Amino acid sequence: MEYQENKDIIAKRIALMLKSGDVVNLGIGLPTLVANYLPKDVVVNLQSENGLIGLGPAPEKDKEDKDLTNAGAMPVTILPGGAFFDSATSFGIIRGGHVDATVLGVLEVDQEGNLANYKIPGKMVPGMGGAMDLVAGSRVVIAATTHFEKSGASKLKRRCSLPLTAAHEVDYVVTDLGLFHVENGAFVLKEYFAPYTPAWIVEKTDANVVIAPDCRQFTA
Amino acid sequence: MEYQENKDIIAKRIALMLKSGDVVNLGIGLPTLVANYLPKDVVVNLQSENGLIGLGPAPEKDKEDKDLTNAGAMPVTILPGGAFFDSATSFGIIRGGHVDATVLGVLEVDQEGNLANYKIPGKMVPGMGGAMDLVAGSRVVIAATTHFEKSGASKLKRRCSLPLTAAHEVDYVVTDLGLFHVENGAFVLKEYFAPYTPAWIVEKTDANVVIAPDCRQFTA
Amino acid sequence: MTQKPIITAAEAAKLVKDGMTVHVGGFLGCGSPEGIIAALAAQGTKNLTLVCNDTAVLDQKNGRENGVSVLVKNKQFSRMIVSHIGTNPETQRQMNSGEAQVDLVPQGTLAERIRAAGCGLGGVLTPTGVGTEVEEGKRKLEVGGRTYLLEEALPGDIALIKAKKADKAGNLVYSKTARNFNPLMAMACKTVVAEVEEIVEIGDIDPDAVHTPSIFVDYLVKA
Amino acid sequence: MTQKPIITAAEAAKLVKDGMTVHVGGFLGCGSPEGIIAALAAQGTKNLTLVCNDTAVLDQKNGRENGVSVLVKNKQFSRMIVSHIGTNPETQRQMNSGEAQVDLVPQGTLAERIRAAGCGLGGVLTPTGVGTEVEEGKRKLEVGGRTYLLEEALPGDIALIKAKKADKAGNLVYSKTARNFNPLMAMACKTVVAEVEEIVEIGDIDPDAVHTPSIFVDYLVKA
Repeated sequence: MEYQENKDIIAKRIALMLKSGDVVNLGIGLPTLVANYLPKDVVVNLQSENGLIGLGPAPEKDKEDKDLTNAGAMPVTILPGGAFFDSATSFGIIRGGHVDATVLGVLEVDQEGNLANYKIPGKMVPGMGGAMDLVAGSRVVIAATTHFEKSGASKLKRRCSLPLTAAHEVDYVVTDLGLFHVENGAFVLKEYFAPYTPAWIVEKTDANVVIAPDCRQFTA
Repeated sequence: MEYQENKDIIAKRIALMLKSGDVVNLGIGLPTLVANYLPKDVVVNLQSENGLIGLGPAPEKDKEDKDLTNAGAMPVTILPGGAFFDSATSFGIIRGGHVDATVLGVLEVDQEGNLANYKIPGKMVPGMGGAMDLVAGSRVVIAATTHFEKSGASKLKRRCSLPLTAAHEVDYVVTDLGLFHVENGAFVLKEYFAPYTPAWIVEKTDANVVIAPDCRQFTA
Repeated sequence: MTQKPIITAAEAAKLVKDGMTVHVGGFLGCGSPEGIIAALAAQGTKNLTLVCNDTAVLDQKNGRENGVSVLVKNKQFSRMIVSHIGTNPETQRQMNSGEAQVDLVPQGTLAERIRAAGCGLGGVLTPTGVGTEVEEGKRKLEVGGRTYLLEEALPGDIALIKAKKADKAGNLVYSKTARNFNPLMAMACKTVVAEVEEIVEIGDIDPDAVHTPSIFVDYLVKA
Repeated sequence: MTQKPIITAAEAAKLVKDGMTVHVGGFLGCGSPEGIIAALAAQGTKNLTLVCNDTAVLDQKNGRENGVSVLVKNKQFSRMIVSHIGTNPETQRQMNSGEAQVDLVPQGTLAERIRAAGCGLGGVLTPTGVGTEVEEGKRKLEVGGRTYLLEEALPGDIALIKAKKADKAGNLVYSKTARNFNPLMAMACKTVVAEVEEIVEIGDIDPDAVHTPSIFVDYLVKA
């Protein structure tokens, strides 16, 4: 079996984890794709930590508003019924458990639910921005990541080697191989994505992967 | 010399301690009278801890707004340029040192700057409301009180016997005998009000009263 | 944005169960959800813990009663966490007789403790109360040479709040000094019911003018 | 209400003295006081400590520069207390070379530390950063069985902020996500200068719609 990177299936599967009315924060990059795959009848409230709820699609060209951006400084829109607030309120929402789900990328995630995504010492130190609060404060933390690094090493680890963004906070990891629930020091494989098999996923992941009794194949 | 209670002179003298632009909180009762004696050219910003800055005079009869009261639940108005805010912001203003002066009544005040005005154990326990924050947070704390209790005892004490509202926070005490600055464990008499004399005030006050070298008579 | 259920005051009262901690907005009755309070009085749920600025006004001589005072009179609270009870002699009586526990908290501390609960903070360090009875039993910490009390977060099971206007998504706008503790309580409780004078369509409130974003509000009651 | 002086950006820059701690509003440049920043760059004041969400955007390839990035390029900061420097490679370079000290703070912690300074709190207890490098050197406290870090207040000498609209008394209204840290910084600094796009008469802003009350603002600059 050969691994083929597939970000779309990650976004598709995560989109199905969200419910109408959920308050959701989508990180920059891959997590942002999740919004494209929400079922039509699922209306989630997207929060952007720079100070808004009700994040809408990108504006048309030349309709950009210099005062209306997302946390990545890209022009966005706000949906009817949205609201703006200051950074203390924004992180009050996040830290106070009012965000139902946060989806964010990782450099490493380990079987204890530890997440590293903000720093490679001596190399890349962009700062944690809002990531530490989002991971510590959200009710459900979903790590969205391709399963392997370019080097071929799995990003799912026994123990993170990079500085942590937060300890023991990750609930789910969705990769392009499958959906894992983090529990009791293991990545419990709940769903696998064809053409990969549970046995192959266990073999290729350098961490404690347990196949759930009710593990099933997910087809997008 | 006979003592005659005189609340007006207290309010008049305190009014002259305030400068244009000052943010001022006036407690219920005697302190409220201060607003009546502000010089015409002195525009202070009155704050009410229930959530407004720019407190105006009482409304005309039948012009009361159920949603616009002061901290004593009395109908008030707001001046042009005023603003409303929630209780956390209101006490952020108070605790954060953004109130230049707070004027409040006392049950007892002592030469260490301790103030008691919220509780007589076993008798009157209305609660401290906003008083503890106001006394702890305001830049200048002015205690406004008649000099004597009905029993004849001076309200200026060596040491408060009642539960404290705040410790070491009172800057000035203005009574109907004079104006005192609290410093180094003494009530320093800066001004006396006729017909009383500094010597008489020292004699009648059961606390360490020091006559300032530049002590002068104040005439309203 | 999704719409929030619009329920009656009686339905709102049913959400309040025996033994719950209930945050109620209002400052001496100004900005209190009077309709829900009346329904809760009629329902008679007991053994509640109240978190409120005060126990409102109960002035039987002048026939002036408002806010939570009726619930105090009904003895529906076994505990009250408030900053002021001076306008409700019945609270004072219940405190003195031991019928109810009354915890008096400085007003600014109460506001921050409620906000902390809503914002996921364990507590805040305040200078208020240092050197007074309020410091008893509390941790004291030094920061920058000044002494502070650690005041812990004060969450609730349900918030009963009052706003001037809501849209159908639950965004709230308050009126004047009726705002007070209402926006803080909206953040601090598991369930939030807002009694509002006016309900408008989604999109009718300027997103820059929203005081409480819709995500904090679970139910609306028309006043 | 009393009126606030309306000054030029150059006059505002003169209020910033060598060695001061300067809070600057904005989120990757959105909601930054660009006029005052340009004047401060021209003035060249050095040895400043910056408190800001980030060090803005410095993208020389695409010619995109905004917010405080010009001040970083000018080496006007000896220390930067920010949550993010990923869009300004020059900050990263100065950090790595030791030319400037960069303290990275979680964004929500930064917001609360600034707010705490403005609200007279010594600090707050946050769960953010527990079990990470952020906890190093900090006091840890347990509340209700959960571990929190004590994060201390972060006051400043001067705040340079941006609003959409002011009245002549200094009441401010922000626009959309350009609000961000601006209202917090307005509370946290000894001197506050607000750059605004529009100045209206006193009374023209609804007191319920004010985001920053006038008493926090010392000077206005017309953008």
